Amino acid sequence: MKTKESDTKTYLGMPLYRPKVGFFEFSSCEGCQLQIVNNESTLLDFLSLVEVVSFREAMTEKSDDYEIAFIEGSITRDDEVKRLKRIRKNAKILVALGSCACFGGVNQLKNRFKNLNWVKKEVYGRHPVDTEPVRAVEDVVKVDLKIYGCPVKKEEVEKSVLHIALGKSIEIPKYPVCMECKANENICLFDLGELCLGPVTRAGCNSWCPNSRAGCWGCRGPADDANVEYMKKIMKEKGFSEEAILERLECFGGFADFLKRKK
Amino acid sequence: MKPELKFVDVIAQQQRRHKRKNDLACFEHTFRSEVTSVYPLTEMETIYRIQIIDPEERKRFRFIPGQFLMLELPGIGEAPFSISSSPSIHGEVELCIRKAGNLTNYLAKVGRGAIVGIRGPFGTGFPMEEMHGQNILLIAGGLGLAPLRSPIAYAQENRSHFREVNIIYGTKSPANLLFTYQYDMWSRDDINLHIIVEKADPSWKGAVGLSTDILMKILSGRSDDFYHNTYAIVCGPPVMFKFVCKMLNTFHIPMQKMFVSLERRMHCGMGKCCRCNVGSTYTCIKGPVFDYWTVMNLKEAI
Amino acid sequence: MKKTINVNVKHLTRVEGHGNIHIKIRNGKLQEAQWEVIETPRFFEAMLVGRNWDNAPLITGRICGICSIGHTLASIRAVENAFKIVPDEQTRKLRLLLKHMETLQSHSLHLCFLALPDFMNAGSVFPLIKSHKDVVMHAAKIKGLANDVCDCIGGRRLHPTRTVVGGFTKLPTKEELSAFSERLKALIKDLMTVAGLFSGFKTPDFVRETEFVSLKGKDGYPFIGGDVVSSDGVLMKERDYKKVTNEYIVPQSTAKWCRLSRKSFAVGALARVNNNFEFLHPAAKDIARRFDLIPVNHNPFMNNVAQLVECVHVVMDSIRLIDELLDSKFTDPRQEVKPVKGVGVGAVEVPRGILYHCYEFDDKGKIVKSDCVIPTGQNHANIQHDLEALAEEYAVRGKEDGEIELLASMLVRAYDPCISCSVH
Amino acid sequence: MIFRTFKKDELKKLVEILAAHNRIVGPVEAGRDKHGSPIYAFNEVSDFNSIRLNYTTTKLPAKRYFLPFQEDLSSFRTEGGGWQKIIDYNADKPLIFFGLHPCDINALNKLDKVLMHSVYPMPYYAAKRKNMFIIGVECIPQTFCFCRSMGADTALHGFDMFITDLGNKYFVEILTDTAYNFLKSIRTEEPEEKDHVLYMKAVAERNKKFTTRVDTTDLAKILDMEFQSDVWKHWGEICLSCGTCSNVCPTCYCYGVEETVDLDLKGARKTKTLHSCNLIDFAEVAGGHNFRPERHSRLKYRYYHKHRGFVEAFEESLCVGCGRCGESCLAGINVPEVIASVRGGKIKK
Ligand SMILES: Cc1cc2nc3c(=O)[nH]c(=O)nc-3n(C[C@H](O)[C@H](O)[C@H](O)COP(=O)(O)OP(=O)(O)OC[C@H]3O[C@@H](n4cnc5c(N)ncnc54)[C@H](O)[C@@H]3O)c2cc1C
Ligand code: SF4
Ligand code: SF4
Ligand code: SF4
Repeated sequence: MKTKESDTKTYLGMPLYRPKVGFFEFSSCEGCQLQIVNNESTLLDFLSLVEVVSFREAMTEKSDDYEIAFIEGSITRDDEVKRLKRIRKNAKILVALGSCACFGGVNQLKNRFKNLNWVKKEVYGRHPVDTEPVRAVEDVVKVDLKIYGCPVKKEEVEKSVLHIALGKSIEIPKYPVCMECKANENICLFDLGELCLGPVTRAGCNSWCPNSRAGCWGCRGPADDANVEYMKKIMKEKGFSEEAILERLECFGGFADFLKRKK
Repeated sequence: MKPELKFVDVIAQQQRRHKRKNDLACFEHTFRSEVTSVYPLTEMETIYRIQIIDPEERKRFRFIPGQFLMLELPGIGEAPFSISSSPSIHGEVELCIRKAGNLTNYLAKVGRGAIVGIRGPFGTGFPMEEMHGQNILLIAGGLGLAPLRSPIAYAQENRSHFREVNIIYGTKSPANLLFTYQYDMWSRDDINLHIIVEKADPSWKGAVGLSTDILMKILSGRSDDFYHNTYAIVCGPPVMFKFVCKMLNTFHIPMQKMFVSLERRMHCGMGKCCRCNVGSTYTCIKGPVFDYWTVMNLKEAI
Repeated sequence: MKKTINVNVKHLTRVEGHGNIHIKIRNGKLQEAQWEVIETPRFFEAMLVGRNWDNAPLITGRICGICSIGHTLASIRAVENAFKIVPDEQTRKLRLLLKHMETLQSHSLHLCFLALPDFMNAGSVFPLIKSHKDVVMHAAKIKGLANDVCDCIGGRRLHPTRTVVGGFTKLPTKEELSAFSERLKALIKDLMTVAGLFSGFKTPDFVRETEFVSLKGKDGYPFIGGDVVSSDGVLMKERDYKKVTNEYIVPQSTAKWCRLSRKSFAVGALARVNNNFEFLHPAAKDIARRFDLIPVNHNPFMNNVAQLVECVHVVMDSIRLIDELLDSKFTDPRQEVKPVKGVGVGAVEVPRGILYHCYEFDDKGKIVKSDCVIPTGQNHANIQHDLEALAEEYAVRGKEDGEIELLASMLVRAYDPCISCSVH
Repeated sequence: MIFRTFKKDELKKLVEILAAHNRIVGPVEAGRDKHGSPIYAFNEVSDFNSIRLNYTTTKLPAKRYFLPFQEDLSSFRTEGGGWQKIIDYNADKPLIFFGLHPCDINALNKLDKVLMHSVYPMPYYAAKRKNMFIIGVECIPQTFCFCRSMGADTALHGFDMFITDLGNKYFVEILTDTAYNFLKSIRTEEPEEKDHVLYMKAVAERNKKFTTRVDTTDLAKILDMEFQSDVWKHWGEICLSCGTCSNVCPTCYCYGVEETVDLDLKGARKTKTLHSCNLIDFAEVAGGHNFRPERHSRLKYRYYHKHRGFVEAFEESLCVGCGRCGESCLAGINVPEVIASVRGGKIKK
């Protein structure tokens, strides 16, 4: 959609940059894109900041003329690698949108099995299917910005886009979810006898899960300087099984480096 | 009587007070100001002249060299900057700003005529009057010349109050030199200006080395009278002022006569947010200008 | 008669996931009509193997962003059935309410943002924001309210956080619920406006007789659990779902296909309305009649209308559910879970049709085997056969490439396919 | 100070009368933990029966009412190149705090010193603080509190009235005329000599229950000497840098400021969010330099600020010994153990 009038938008007298954006999905549930369509109350303001030129889930027109490419999903097949590389060439800014794009998301759980053939057989029997170990977007091309979460928080996406339009830097919290959880005055999940990765997971979701009295599963990956090793020890001391702790840490792929380091 | 609490309006209450630092309303008081000129110094640094719009406020605005301001662009951010101009000009300041992050990069795009907000002045300054009748050493490294430019202006305007005045300015390379257009003017007022770069380029004809090299030359072989009656102001990166101050100390210049300006993260400028604390001293209130003795006693200062 | 027609749609837009349409007509004869699903498989069934039961709802919810609530509920039901947990009435009502709001959210997204542009000669909803602002605003309001209720009951609109095996981690407050009840009552007007708009559109006339499969209504319009019924007279237990779906693999698709009594069958809103018309809320029945949707209707394009009918039904039924919840005393939202060795199946009517989850557990509650059959997967074969028939019929009528391409795309879209979900 | 006593059932009457005309915040049960023990919190209450006067300690202090986790310092209307700044101190109604313990009252007194009685008083805090009417109650010492060591076990000022349970009646200390006038709406009596005896006994009973002690002698000096001590490394290794200790602390007030532009570009806001000195970016400056990159240096700083810096500035420490930080810390880092270790004590592994 092209509109001329908003090309003259300004902030504090400074002309605003109205980027052309494209949304592209790879192996994923498409939920992160949906989060953007799901922001009924702010959708119009959001759309006036950018020019959406490609968004297959919502529109028929498409174009290769975009400056920001939002990549949703992880990379699991060769044709995806090719498509992703082409998008990287066209885009000035490539954004990894959501946990799948940032770390492989739940999809990378299949990487647990050393034998990909077993995985294929479990689902498709003897029928041949094409698949590779799941990779995060940055394992294939350079990523300029990561927006974490499964799903992403629409406020974070909006803020990032606004900041690009304004020319303001984008800051994501470096501290863990606990900080937000306490600010929301939740009862700590550990007091309720439940597991929670809030102490090591990057904040920014406004402690979405603990607000619902559900422990954090670490979908946003580790906070800067996350003390994962000691947290594991704490969880074990609180009576949680090694397995349950591992299942959590490996669920969204964000803590893969910490799990590898241990082996 | 109904047992009902009455709302206490603190704004109405504080009207009675007049001392600015105790005035509740001063906390978020912003002087709406206009950027009246923008002059790029190097690729990274630009000098902005900023004038308070309201004439009354302009008249009342005073500061001492070494103090800083909080500069705000609504919605973009706010950050502390040393005032880099003469204290005798009221209601108009010059800030020398390096592109370093969010606000400063945005500022680089702002042109003449932009409306910005300033709060302050905050913090301690260099005790210029105390230095009257003494020798002064003004030593800057890199961007440290920005805060030093205000005491230099003071020394220039009050030249007769001081004995020997030496400016030592060192940078990485000639391309980093700030305020090159002012060097002649500074020298003219019987101020010894020494410039030194760490790495010369083919066009460079001046000295090459560290500012301590020059300092050594100036200090060696002087009389005790010189050492005892000398003040030093040192601005620059921590490593630099550490070495300079150590050297000054070996010549027995009293630590309480050496002044440095510290930089920390700041979100309020008024001793509330704690982000600037060194050990547990507020840089924004007890500093940014500290004498070297105090700095030595601060945990984690250097 | 047009002799040669080529339609090649790569990555059909305004649907969830990746699919292609190829139609080739030579000398007026259909040579090829193909519905191709090229989505990358993610292997959810393998991912779950070896993991603890509590992982299942959380992970399988990520099969699909649009119907993550449905997946979570089906998964929970499968686990609960395996562990012989019977949810109490409060939990059942809250789950149904949550389910309703997902249906409303998904149907309104499909109708007003994905399907609508086809009828208004637009490539997407974006230009309509300018030209038909009022319609878009009504639609956004419907979808927004549905999402707000999902936030409140499920914790968030997508990948819910409060729904767990055994119940809920946290309950909404009664104040929140009663506020939603008021907003839902006011929403009927918006729904009627949208209905009014759709009544002005011409539904392509195309009929191909098919078998419709859905859950069977007992004391109400069916959404969660129960028997499976088909318009061809098949009746099965939930746990025997494999006898209904009969999955098989075809070369052109990474999603598996299904069949029952004929070469293909259909699930979804139209199947539900066809099979359970009597259980619809009177207001929903009225809308159905206004659009001549009388069971059994065999025009796949009528799925759009069926969705509209269901929107009215779920809004009316949600108002009832909230009233009942408000009258009850809230009890502990969560039952204790004790893993039992065994197999459990959960069938849930999600927006696009019946969704089955099935898990086998060992005595510690670890998943030994898992299986998910997705509604769009059940529809793929039907889409393929519809496409063939449509292409043939319209080629005979002498339509142009462009028209056939649009009709074919609209046909696939009418199924509201969730392609990545069907591959998972 | 003026003293009174009143019968137990008068209390309900007092609360009900006050509730009819004012907003009341009090301790309530927010939930139960895995052992079935109640978890308390300060919340707005309208019904006397939901107040738990014999509560132990709330997990979080009543901080959100006087130092909200997040508040806008100002907002802007932006038009063209210009802008207007709008300042709101975010206080519009007085609040009655019913049931604060001495430690929480003392915490307010400490905050007053830095936020109201130092240079540049903070209007956002002052506006709320000046609109608090506080009814203190005596506490039941817990195993984790050490307020006695911090000199915060009794509140001498900073409240309007303070009640102590004497068995069949309440003993009330009245500090303000507002409180005096409020008490006119119930039946009170002049305390008799035997009430004084009972009061003294109740206080002595309570004092016997303090079990945890922290040796604060010369603490400021010892902290200075042990600045390089290895014990900090130990605590740094187990600290999660999650900020929980600051968030639950009634005296932590550090914050960060962020400016945001509204999505419609018509306005902007400057928002203050409480921060914690244990968070990684607390002392990070432009260009990425961090003055306290290691966990232990940040944790150490928290203790320095509280037990040394504040002492230097205000002659008392910035800790009331409520023990909340230690109770909430998943790594089990608590003030008594940390200070003991700095003083040369053994660290429990
Ligand atoms: C007393 C004092 C005087 C200063 N004088 C000058 C000067 O004359 N010229 C100049 O170019 N720079 C000066 N600085 C440094 C300047 O404040 C930072 O470069 C500036 O904050 C960077 O802001 P930003 O938004 O561009 O960067 P970002 O890194 O995006 O900063 C984000 C926030 O972090 C904080 N912050 C980051 N770095 C610093 C820092 N070094 N000091 C304080 N806060 C920081 C600020 O609050 C800022 O809002 C001074 C700093 C202090 C403390
Ligand atoms: S519930 Fe989780 S995020 Fe919240 S405080 Fe506890 S550990 Fe931290
Ligand atoms: S609480 Fe944890 S799992 Fe939940 S959204 Fe936040 S980061 Fe993700
Ligand atoms: S530091 Fe800990 S013990 Fe001291 S006041 Fe804060 S929370 Fe309470």
